[in-house]
Amino acid sequence: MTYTAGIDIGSGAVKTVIFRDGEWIAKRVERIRRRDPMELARHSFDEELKEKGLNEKDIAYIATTGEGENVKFATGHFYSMTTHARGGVFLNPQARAVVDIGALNGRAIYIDERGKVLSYKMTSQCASGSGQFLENIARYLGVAVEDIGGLSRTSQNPEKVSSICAVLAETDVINMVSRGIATADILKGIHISMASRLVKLLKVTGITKGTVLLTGGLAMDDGLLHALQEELATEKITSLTAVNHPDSIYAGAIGAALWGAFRHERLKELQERAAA
Amino acid sequence: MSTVTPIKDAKKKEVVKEDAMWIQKELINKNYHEIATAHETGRKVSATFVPGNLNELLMCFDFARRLPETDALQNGLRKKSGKMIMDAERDGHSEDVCTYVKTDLGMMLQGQMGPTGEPMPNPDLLLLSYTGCFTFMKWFELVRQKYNCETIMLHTPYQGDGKISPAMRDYVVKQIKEKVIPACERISGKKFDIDLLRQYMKESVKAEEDLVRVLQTAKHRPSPIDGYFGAVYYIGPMFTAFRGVPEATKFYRLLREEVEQRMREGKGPITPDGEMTEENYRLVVEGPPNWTSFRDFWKMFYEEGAVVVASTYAKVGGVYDFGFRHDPEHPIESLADYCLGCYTNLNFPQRIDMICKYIDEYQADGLLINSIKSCNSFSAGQLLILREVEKRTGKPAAFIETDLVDPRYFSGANVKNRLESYLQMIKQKRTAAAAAVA
Amino acid sequence: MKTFIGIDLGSTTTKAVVMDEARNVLGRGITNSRSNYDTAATVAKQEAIVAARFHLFREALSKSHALNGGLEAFIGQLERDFRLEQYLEQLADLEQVCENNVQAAKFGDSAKEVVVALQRLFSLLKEEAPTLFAPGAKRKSDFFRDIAGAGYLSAGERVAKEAGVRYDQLLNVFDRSIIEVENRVYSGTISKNLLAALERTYAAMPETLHRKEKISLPIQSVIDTELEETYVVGTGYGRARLPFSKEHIRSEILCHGLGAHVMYPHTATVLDIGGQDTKAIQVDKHGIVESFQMNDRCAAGCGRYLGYIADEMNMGLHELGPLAMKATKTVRINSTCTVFAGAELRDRLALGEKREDIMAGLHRAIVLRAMSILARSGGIRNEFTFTGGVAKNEAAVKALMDLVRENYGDVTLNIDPDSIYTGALGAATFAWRAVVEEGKEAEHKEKEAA
Amino acid sequence: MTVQDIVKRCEHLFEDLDFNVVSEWKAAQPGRKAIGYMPIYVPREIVHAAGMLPVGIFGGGDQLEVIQGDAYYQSYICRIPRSTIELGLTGRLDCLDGMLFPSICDVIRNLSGMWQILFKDKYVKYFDVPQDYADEVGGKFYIHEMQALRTDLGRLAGKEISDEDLKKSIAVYNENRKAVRELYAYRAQKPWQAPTSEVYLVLRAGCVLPPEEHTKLIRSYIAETNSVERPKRDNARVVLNGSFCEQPPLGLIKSIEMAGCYVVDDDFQLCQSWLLDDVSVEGNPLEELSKAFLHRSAQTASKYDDKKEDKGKHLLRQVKSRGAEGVVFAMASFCDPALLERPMLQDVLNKHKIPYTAFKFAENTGQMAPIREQAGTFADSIKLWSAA
Ligand SMILES: Nc1ncnc2c1ncn2[C@@H]1O[C@H](COP(=O)(O)OP(=O)(O)O)[C@@H](O)[C@H]1O
Ligand SMILES: Nc1ncnc2c1ncn2[C@@H]1O[C@H](COP(=O)(O)OP(=O)(O)O)[C@@H](O)[C@H]1O
Ligand code: SF4
Ligand code: SF4
Ligand code: SF4
Repeated sequence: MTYTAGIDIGSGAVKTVIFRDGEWIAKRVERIRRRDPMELARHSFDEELKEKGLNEKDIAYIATTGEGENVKFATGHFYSMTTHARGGVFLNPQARAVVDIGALNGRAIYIDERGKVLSYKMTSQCASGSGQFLENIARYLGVAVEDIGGLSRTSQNPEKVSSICAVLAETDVINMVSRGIATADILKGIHISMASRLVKLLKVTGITKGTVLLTGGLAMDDGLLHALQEELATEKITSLTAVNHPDSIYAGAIGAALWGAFRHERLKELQERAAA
Repeated sequence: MSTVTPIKDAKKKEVVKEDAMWIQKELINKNYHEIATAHETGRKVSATFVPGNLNELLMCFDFARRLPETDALQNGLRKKSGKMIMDAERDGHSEDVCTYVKTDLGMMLQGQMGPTGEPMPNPDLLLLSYTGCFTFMKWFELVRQKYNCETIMLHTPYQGDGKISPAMRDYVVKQIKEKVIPACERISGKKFDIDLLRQYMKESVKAEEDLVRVLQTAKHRPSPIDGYFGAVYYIGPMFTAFRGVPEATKFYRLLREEVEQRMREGKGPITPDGEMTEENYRLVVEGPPNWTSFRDFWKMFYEEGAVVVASTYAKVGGVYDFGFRHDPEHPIESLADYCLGCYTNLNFPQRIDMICKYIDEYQADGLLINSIKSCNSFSAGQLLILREVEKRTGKPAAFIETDLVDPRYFSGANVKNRLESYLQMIKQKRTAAAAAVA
Repeated sequence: MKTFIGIDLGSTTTKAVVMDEARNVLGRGITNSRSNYDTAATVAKQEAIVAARFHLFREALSKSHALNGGLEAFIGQLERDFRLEQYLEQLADLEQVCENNVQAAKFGDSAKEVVVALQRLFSLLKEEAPTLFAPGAKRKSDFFRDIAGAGYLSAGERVAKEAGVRYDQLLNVFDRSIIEVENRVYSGTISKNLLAALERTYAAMPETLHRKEKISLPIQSVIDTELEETYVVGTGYGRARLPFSKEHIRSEILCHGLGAHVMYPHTATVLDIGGQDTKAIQVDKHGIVESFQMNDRCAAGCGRYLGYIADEMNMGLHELGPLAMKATKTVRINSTCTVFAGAELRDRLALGEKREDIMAGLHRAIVLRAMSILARSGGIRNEFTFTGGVAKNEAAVKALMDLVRENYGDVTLNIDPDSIYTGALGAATFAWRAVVEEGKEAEHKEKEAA
Repeated sequence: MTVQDIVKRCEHLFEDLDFNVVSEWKAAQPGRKAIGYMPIYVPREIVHAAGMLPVGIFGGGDQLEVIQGDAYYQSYICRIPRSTIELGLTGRLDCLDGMLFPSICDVIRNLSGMWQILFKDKYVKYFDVPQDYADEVGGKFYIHEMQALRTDLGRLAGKEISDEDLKKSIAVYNENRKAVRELYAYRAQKPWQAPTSEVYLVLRAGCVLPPEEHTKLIRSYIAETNSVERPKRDNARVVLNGSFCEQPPLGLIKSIEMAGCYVVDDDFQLCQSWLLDDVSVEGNPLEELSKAFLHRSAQTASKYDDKKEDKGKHLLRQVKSRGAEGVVFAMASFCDPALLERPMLQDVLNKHKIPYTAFKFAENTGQMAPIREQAGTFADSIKLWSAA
């Protein structure tokens, strides 16, 4: 039996998963919110091992991804787009693109059926469409993260956020509230501007048809999913279908664990060859 | 306190325009129609840029003349550019680069529907007359990459030392003679006739004379025109496909008469909301305007009684007020001089001199710089202009930032805040100066 | 009595200054700007008026010699007690709102436990409240949202565990409720709270009890004095939304210039670093603005940056400066993008840099941006006045002093502990001028007449 | 000197924002002069022939605190002009007797005028190059430009520059270009022996060293690094494109390598490899320089491509001849020429099925995580899947 683990340290949450011979046996997610992510990763992973009655020694390959390049107890590190791609096809074999919305950056990754990254596009620098921005605004508006999606979907007249800078966009939002714009409309407006950014990223990758799987923390925000679907419709891109998956948030960690298994086999081969 | 009173006999309810302006609008619409139907009528289509355009020369070959910058601007005014820019960005163009280019490419992606709603044919000739901006070069390379149009480069060297050397002129003349004209002949199938060129240029000169008169009426107090927001309408025909066209010459004559009449009557400029009746501030503006919120932008000025008496933008297609005229006697050479002398081909000391001169001659209260995110040609170094002008004229200067056609970069509140602060500052200083005298 | 009020509606905080006819500052008030500008302006004004009353108490009591040397201690205690009363009032309100919101949160079966946890949590908060306002106590912030929030979060984790509910659920309820409480104006209860505070103070300082009569009398008379809002001038980021007409509004540049001039008449250059803008202003010897520059459309390097950093570090804004002061070296930080501040910080921590050294670098980075804007406006001339919220931050001040010395040599640097009120002070001065120098009447009076 | 010593020395030269080595060179002999030039290309031969030291100015990098420079530039303009102004205003360029601003883009063009205003007592020239490649048209203009420079510098030196001087200098630079070509060839062959972070520094030393000395330095670097085996890693081979003007911080180059890429060709410091082969020392020197420029020089975004088919040829050649597996576009934020060029180059690469990735940087970029992530993913995808 071979166990591998994937640890995805994001800027919003730490995700850990354990696989046994390609089978997914454990998952855990912890929002960071003002805690040290490295300590949290250690703690969360320990808890998970305990739950499964495992020892760290039992894990053949501990793979990190995300901001986990410096995790001391890891066997190896994979870059997030590599892992999200792999995790994406694991969760949904139909997926031909993975859209990962992190706390700071968004990425659109165009993949083939084996999870090979064909091309990708990432947002850079200025980001009013980032997950963190949405979270900040939600907190400001007094909306719990879990409720954002539902509220957004009730919106009738979404109000768009125009500022490119997240800081100034915050002020935009304050102005909206003072103009009496409903919370739902503001949230939807943010969703729309995020969706339009994501569609832009998707287009730049060159994908033309297939399923687009949302991964990462905001994948569960069905308001965003909805906005993305709408945006695809208004852009008349009917050949792309946007979906999410209940376990979307684990995509990076899953990919890491799977790649870890792959590397583990490779390393074993190499060792055997060297010994022979 | 309102400084604007609506004009009774306005042709249209919501917008007020000078009479000549309606002619101008017709001209432009007609041109778009000509371009749209060029291929049906057996004409070839050229595309070229505003600064340093060889309009008279292109007329000699009967090209229907497209100016991609004007298309972008028109799309901006009609609030269509935002979507085009997004489309171009989705097609892989960077967020950082000139939005005129992206508007143009976005328009192509959307099926080449022109600003007036008529489809635009692909150009048969991209005349890359390259004056004062490197982006132009990339722009046509990009268009060529997509549409395979024939491209002719006319490289205009920069006035790095603040003067036009004979070598520079020779270089441009040679390119026109040996490259541009033969290519035009080949593409259009028409032989070049230098006398025709002379004849068009004679028209140009008349119109140029009148335009200069119009712009200079702003020296009068109160100024009968706005030398920035109003001027963009005045310069339209001259800087685009109409210089050398008799209708345009008529337009300028009419405009001049109208404006001079207003000056004699002591009237202020006409704004979209009517005539401005109180001139509180006289400003010189450097940098192109914003098109997507053109009206709102202008309104911030006239609501406060601020008139722009002179602007550098009104010189992008030729610095006529400092004496340059096309010369029918030496047509090719004067085309070369024209290319070499456009505002953005001037070096920094020249640009600063020009602004200082405007502040002085037009008795302005100060300089306002509208810095355009897109346009490095204008923007890079404007803060030095600001400082030098302040130092040399002793007049206050202010800085605002917008974009030409990218609505994401126009923040009304931000611009208003700065403009208001600036005008209040001028006022406060003036009161203090008056108090000191008293 | 006649008062002149200036309100500076900033992007982060709203400040008010109340001035009397002799141009003495009677009181200053501050609150965080929020979605409802009217509320923010009202609260700031109310706080300033409360402060004005304290000012008048002090004056009246010192005239009456009722406390003979014990005046400062007494007023200090009274002020803390008053804050405590206010805090308790808001806390009770928050508790109520939280409980109501549990219903809306759809917690299903666990709703009951959450309510129990909340009750436990709030009783803890109430218990610790007096220590927050004890003499010498350091608070993370002056704003209810921050103080209550910090307590809630820190006790919340423990309480959640004990009560067997998810920490997330408690967070959820807080996020839902705080905004409602924050947007409430408690105007009717000021006198009540004052009197209650007075009782607390007597209890805390029994030695004053025997003069209760002598002390209470002047206080009561101050409470009874009406503070007439003779003229109000608004300024600041949100001024366009202030409930005033154009006549009553001045650009923040003019107000900051004038405010700095009023505080330090020899001021030539003013730097103001606020929440999302940085202004460099040159004024002449009459306080008239000669030129100004602001940061461009990018909010990098403004005060909000420190806010993001504080969030990231789980610290209060007050604590950032002192931490940075412990640095032994300055880590070079190049990006001052506010949004990515947290990422930058994590990057550096991961590289093994020390927190305090990074903090020193972050402060220097902010000030570097400001130095550029100053350079744009024409440089630093003597005297140089630093205003705005960031002037409260000692590390920013230190970085500024270093950079000024490196680039401009010896320049007098003025920083007032109340520098955050500079814009409001300028506005109040404009209000005073409007009436006393220009003979204008208050707008609302005109309206009533009309 | 060991390879570490050589790299240390280059690093030292690179980090010396006060250009001490230039001052030292000038002090060694009275009357010596130094002329700065901005990126891409100027005919350094003319400066050298005047007995002067050509000094490449590539901005301030990530170690310079920019205060004054920011006062002159809006946030949406690239960094190199502001850090260059900062260098100038803080007196760090006082060792230069003049500055040449080649025709790169509007920003540098405008900077030339700003320099005239800010540094009134220095020689300043905007050095135009032709975008017309006919010998009789563009060539003639270009020779004029060079002649003007030659006259100016002759005047500055107090002695006319003879054809013989020029020919000697051409020979010196031919040798230098040859050494640079050797270095590139060596790196392409054994990228693990010559990491780009080192190659970059060795080349960068050529900005401040006399060409004769630089040529020696390059050759000794090749010899030394070849003598010590270094571990070979399983990295993807890439060509880096787009950093021809503003330079990425060294940390970024290292990050790309750390994330699994070997850079086997690039367009850093193009000036040194701009002319693709030797310039003839026979005939009229200016004419020869002109011919080399017009017909045998590298392509870059600042230069017009006469025909559509020409676009990307140079890049393709780099990829093919160096055996690269992909292209990394690393371009300065807000760099109009590079960013406008990129879609056209990508188009060409698509046609040839060459994978690429792209990101932007600033010379003072501090956050490497996104860079590593992108370069890493790119390398991962080449490595993990190249067999498949
Ligand atoms: N150093 C920087 N400072 C401010 N903004 C930046 C910087 N670098 C990049 N940006 C911004 O990042 C944004 C998104 O870029 P992105 O879409 O990822 O790249 P590209 O423009 O190459 O397609 C743009 O708005 C750009 O202006
Ligand atoms: N006590 C404090 N200690 C340190 N920094 C503070 C303090 N109070 C406010 N600040 C800083 O001041 C900023 C707000 O400044 P302020 O002048 O109120 O801005 P605005 O006028 O835009 O509302 C905050 O973002 C914060 O960084
Ligand atoms: S502060 Fe705002 S505008 Fe500036 S870099 Fe950051 S996100 Fe962009
Ligand atoms: S950069 Fe400026 S001059 Fe050049 S095309 Fe764009 S807007 Fe026109
Ligand atoms: S980096 Fe690009 S835009 Fe900036 S100066 Fe260089 S070529 Fe011009």
